[in-house]
Amino acid sequence: MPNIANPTIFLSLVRRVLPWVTALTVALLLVGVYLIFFIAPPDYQQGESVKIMYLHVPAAWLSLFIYIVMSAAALGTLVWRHPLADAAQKAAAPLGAAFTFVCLATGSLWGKPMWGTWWVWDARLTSVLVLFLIYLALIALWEAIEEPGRAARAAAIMTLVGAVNLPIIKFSVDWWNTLHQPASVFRVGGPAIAASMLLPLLVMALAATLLFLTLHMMAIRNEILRRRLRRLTILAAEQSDAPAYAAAEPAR
Amino acid sequence: MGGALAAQFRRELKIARRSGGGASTGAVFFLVLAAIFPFAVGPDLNLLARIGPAILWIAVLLSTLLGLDRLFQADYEDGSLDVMLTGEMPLELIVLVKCAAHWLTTALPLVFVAPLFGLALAQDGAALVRVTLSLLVGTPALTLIGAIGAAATVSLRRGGLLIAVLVLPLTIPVLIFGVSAAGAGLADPVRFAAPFAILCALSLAALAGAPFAVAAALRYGGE
Amino acid sequence: MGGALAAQFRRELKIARRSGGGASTGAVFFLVLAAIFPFAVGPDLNLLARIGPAILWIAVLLSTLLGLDRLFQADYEDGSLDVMLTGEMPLELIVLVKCAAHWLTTALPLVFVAPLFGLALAQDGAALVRVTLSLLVGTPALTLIGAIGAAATVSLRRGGLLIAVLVLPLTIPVLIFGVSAAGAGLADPVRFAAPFAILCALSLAALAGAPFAVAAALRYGGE
Amino acid sequence: MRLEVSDVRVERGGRRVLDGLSFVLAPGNALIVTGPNGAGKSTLLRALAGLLPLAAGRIAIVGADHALPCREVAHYVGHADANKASLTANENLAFWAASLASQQGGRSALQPAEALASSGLQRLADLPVSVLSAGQRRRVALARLLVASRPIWLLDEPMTALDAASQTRLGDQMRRHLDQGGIIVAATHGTLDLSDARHLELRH
Amino acid sequence: MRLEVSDVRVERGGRRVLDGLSFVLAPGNALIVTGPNGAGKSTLLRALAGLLPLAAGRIAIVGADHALPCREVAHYVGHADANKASLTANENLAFWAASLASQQGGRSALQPAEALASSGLQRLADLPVSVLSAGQRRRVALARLLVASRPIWLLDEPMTALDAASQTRLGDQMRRHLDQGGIIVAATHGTLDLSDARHLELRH
Ligand code: HEM
Ligand SMILES: Nc1ncnc2c1ncn2[C@@H]1O[C@H](COP(=O)(O)OP(=O)(O)OP(=O)(O)O)[C@@H](O)[C@H]1O
Ligand SMILES: Nc1ncnc2c1ncn2[C@@H]1O[C@H](COP(=O)(O)OP(=O)(O)OP(=O)(O)O)[C@@H](O)[C@H]1O
Ligand SMILES: [Mg+2]
Ligand SMILES: [Mg+2]
Repeated sequence: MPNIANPTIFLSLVRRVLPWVTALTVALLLVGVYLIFFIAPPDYQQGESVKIMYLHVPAAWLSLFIYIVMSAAALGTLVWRHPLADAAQKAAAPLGAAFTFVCLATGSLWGKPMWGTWWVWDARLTSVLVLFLIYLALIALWEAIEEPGRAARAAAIMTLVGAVNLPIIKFSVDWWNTLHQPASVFRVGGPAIAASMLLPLLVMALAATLLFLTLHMMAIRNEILRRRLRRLTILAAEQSDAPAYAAAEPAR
Repeated sequence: MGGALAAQFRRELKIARRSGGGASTGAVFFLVLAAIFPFAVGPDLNLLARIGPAILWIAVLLSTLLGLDRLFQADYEDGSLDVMLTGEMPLELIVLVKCAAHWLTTALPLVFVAPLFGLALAQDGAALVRVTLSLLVGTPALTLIGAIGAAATVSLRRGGLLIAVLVLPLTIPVLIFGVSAAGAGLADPVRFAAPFAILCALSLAALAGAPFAVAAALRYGGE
Repeated sequence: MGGALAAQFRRELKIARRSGGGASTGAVFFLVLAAIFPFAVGPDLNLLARIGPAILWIAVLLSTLLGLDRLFQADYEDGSLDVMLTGEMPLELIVLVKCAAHWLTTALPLVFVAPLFGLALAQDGAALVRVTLSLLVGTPALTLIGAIGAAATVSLRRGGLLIAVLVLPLTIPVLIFGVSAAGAGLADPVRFAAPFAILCALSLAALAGAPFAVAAALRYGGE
Repeated sequence: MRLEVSDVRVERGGRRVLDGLSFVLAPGNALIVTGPNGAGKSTLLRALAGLLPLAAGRIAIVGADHALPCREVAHYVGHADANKASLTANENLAFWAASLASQQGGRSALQPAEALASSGLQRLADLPVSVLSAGQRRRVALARLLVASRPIWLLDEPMTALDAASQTRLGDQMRRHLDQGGIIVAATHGTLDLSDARHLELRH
Repeated sequence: MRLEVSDVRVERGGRRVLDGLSFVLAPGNALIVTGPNGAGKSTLLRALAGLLPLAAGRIAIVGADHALPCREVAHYVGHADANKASLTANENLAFWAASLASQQGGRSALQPAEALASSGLQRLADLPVSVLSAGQRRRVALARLLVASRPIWLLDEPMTALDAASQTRLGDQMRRHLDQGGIIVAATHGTLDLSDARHLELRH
């Protein structure tokens, strides 16, 4: 099989695959929206606001999934030094932050009617918030270190350390939340989900995953091209710098 | 003259925007810091609602001051400061421009992020508006006073913490009036007007005085 | 081997003690920080008593993390790191020694200053003991986890803030268990034992894991 | 317009590094400062640039229509490059051109692009300085001399890290500056082949 | 014991800076690396010191009783001085002596005080490095070569900022090192008068 890790091969692969994936994503999204608004029943106690769930839950799932993808890429950077892994890492961070933010935003939009407040420091909500902050920190690291290779290695280590830490954080946040008297009578995860809700939910989850894959591929491609451009300019500059030297060089 | 100042201003913004500028770090630090507090004080919404303005203001205070360490140090280390001193532009003006650019790139974003996070701290609409306004007029004082500390420690390679130590005590007035202007609970606008006015006064005073202190500190530091 | 490590340890202590080492800065920062909270939240003693441990722990957390920026950066910039890498001593050990020295000179003082300040925050005797103990076993974890951030940002001049941003989320467990171990109010010792034990476990885990992450980050950063 | 230095004393860390130092430089004159490490070469240049206070004596520009501080008519190129790593060579020079541009006209200066070209850096102009090698950075710093025209050049070990080609290029630029009535004070450990340059040997 | 470099490739920022570079140095050999700015001199030295990973090829010490990584038998003196400004010259050297001291004995090294003396710094031994001048600092850095005896010296522009006396002194030290069967790889823009040294000219 072709070595997909080779950026050039990857680029050609993307060129061929991307249109199909994009089309599939759009299709699934349309189906999902149709199911949500015409098939799925309104919840008897939550009313129409339950429809937020179809955006909220997939976002929540993806926020974790993307971190896993990013950690895998981080391993690629450190162990195999693949430039492709670098790009995959860098491209994943903002996407992860975006999906996590959607989860937070929809969640609190949902929380307003449900709890009468935008936010409660519920265990699960809070750990999602921490995940969001970790994404932001990694983005800050990426843009703080100028030289791409070095940034990739630093980010990779912080990503993996974060991966090790996330379970500990989840555990301690739960502990913290149960320690104090429950913040609110409502808990996240409302009524048991009916089958008629489950189908659109799963469709939306799949659509969201594909959406991520599409955006990720695009971002990786752009990152690879950006790096190539940088490298080529520097290279060209030096080739042009050399003759100027050779001309004036004293004969040895 | 004007051209030189404009060039200086553009340069600062460019440096902040470029990869390596890390202008956003301050905003993220603010978010992380504000998010840390509930883990310490517990998830009690009433309590959080009560100390919310304090949390927001302290978070802004720290992320503003701690972000100042490179304000002059970078120019000092790479020799830019020496060359600027050989220019005809009065150092005071250069300082003013640098502070303005720094406020624009680091402090102003906080003013917009703070209310968002205020929601998580159970602040109601009125309180959010107050926090935002108080931060808007208060942060310039923080940046300018902080700049004095940054200039005094310009030749030391261990900036951030030391600047905060020097400057935090001086910023206590800003903090007090800022929090009491932002302080939710006091419904009537009068209680807001007074501290708010004082806050503006503090910022204007800093604007008038700080540049000279900064310039003096930089000149001595350069020797 | 042992000799080299000992020399390294002595060197770190010397640098910290010398003028410009600024080992005391962290402690002062802690004091200033803990002192401005009352100004922000207001002089309500009950409130202060309630959030006292939280304030102390947050102040310690910040002064520990923000003091880490020069831990490896100084050696990186003046080339010492390069030369150390050419030595026979495994970098992991050097890292461990440096962290130990740093903890000794910056974190340990806080452990002793904190209870003093606890008095000002209306903490009773039992609470003070708990705060001190929790800080004593918790701070090593902070230093070690923070060191990872310091190593990852070693090539950056503008370290401090970014380190805090990277590391603060990771230190949330330490903060949670630290505060609840220190947490005044819960009288019975059982409520203390559990978080305290977990705190020790966290520090040990950091001790076992962090040096490798740090060494890796430094090696990659040096390229 | 002459640069007059009359028995200047400079102290650093409480020690007299320079004492009773005097000289006069007329347009077209170059002064090459040599001496062992720690003799005070850099100190002298920083004092001329107005970056160090004088413990005694005076440094004056004589013959300018209105008395000027030396620092405002002098270029100072020290050990540090005074360029931002994240900005391109062009951006750095453009900034210095704008901020060092002098009111009282003087000879017309080069555009940043021209200055870089005449330092053999034309193709490097749009790269961030951070990816340049030691000598390339040094050349960007020296190009500053050309983008704002100032009569006095204060150069601290200008040849450091320059390759052969760049060294000859800098030599030519210095000679041209002198021919146009400029003044140069340069500290060096090597040799600067400036015809009829005066030499000042500092000792401890 | 020989230093064998067989077609080494080093990439920086994703670009090949060195490619297909090979040479062998036997005891007593010196290699002088020259080339324009940005040719890769510093890169080569850092790679030899094990501070940069090789994209291809290998660097090996052949003939040592048990195979050693080059970095453990080499002194690396780069652009940076690797000395703490707040410590005295003596303290800095003492630290390096302790931390670079090698297990497998080798020739006996000098004491820090002796090393400073033989670099003409005895009077400055107890001053904090921060008050030393550029060249004085450089000399403290170079004194590190003498306090721990290692067969291979990797020197990046060693003569920078040194005054005439110090340059000759360093020259003598390098020759002595070669006579004792040492190996030297030095990058320079100037000339190092090492008899029968080999030259490597790097191009872009
Ligand atoms: C900002 C606030 C919120 C955040 C960060 C949040 C976070 C999450 C996360 C991470 C999940 C996935 C958990 C899993 O699949 O195991 C989830 C699922 C879910 N959330 Fe939320 N949530 C928030 C607000 C809400 C609100 C207000 C409601 C409505 C009462 C809600 C209802 C649900 C439901 C029904 C599910 C799917 C069922 C389940 O997985 O338990 N969430 N939320
Ligand atoms: N920042 C400083 N504080 C105190 N003393 C200093 C400082 N910098 C230099 N000195 C002292 O001033 C003297 C002159 O230093 P200077 O840098 O001018 O020497 P130099 O001639 O430039 O030497 P070099 O050839 O090494 O550059 C030295 O003895 C040095 O110890
Ligand atoms: N940290 C880095 N990241 C990416 N590229 C770099 C880095 N440092 C140097 N380079 C590039 O590697 C090439 C070689 O640099 P190097 O410093 O080895 O040159 P050099 O021969 O030492 O030049 P000089 O004589 O100026 O010291 C240069 O083109 C430079 O642009
Ligand atoms: Mg000098
Ligand atoms: Mg070099």
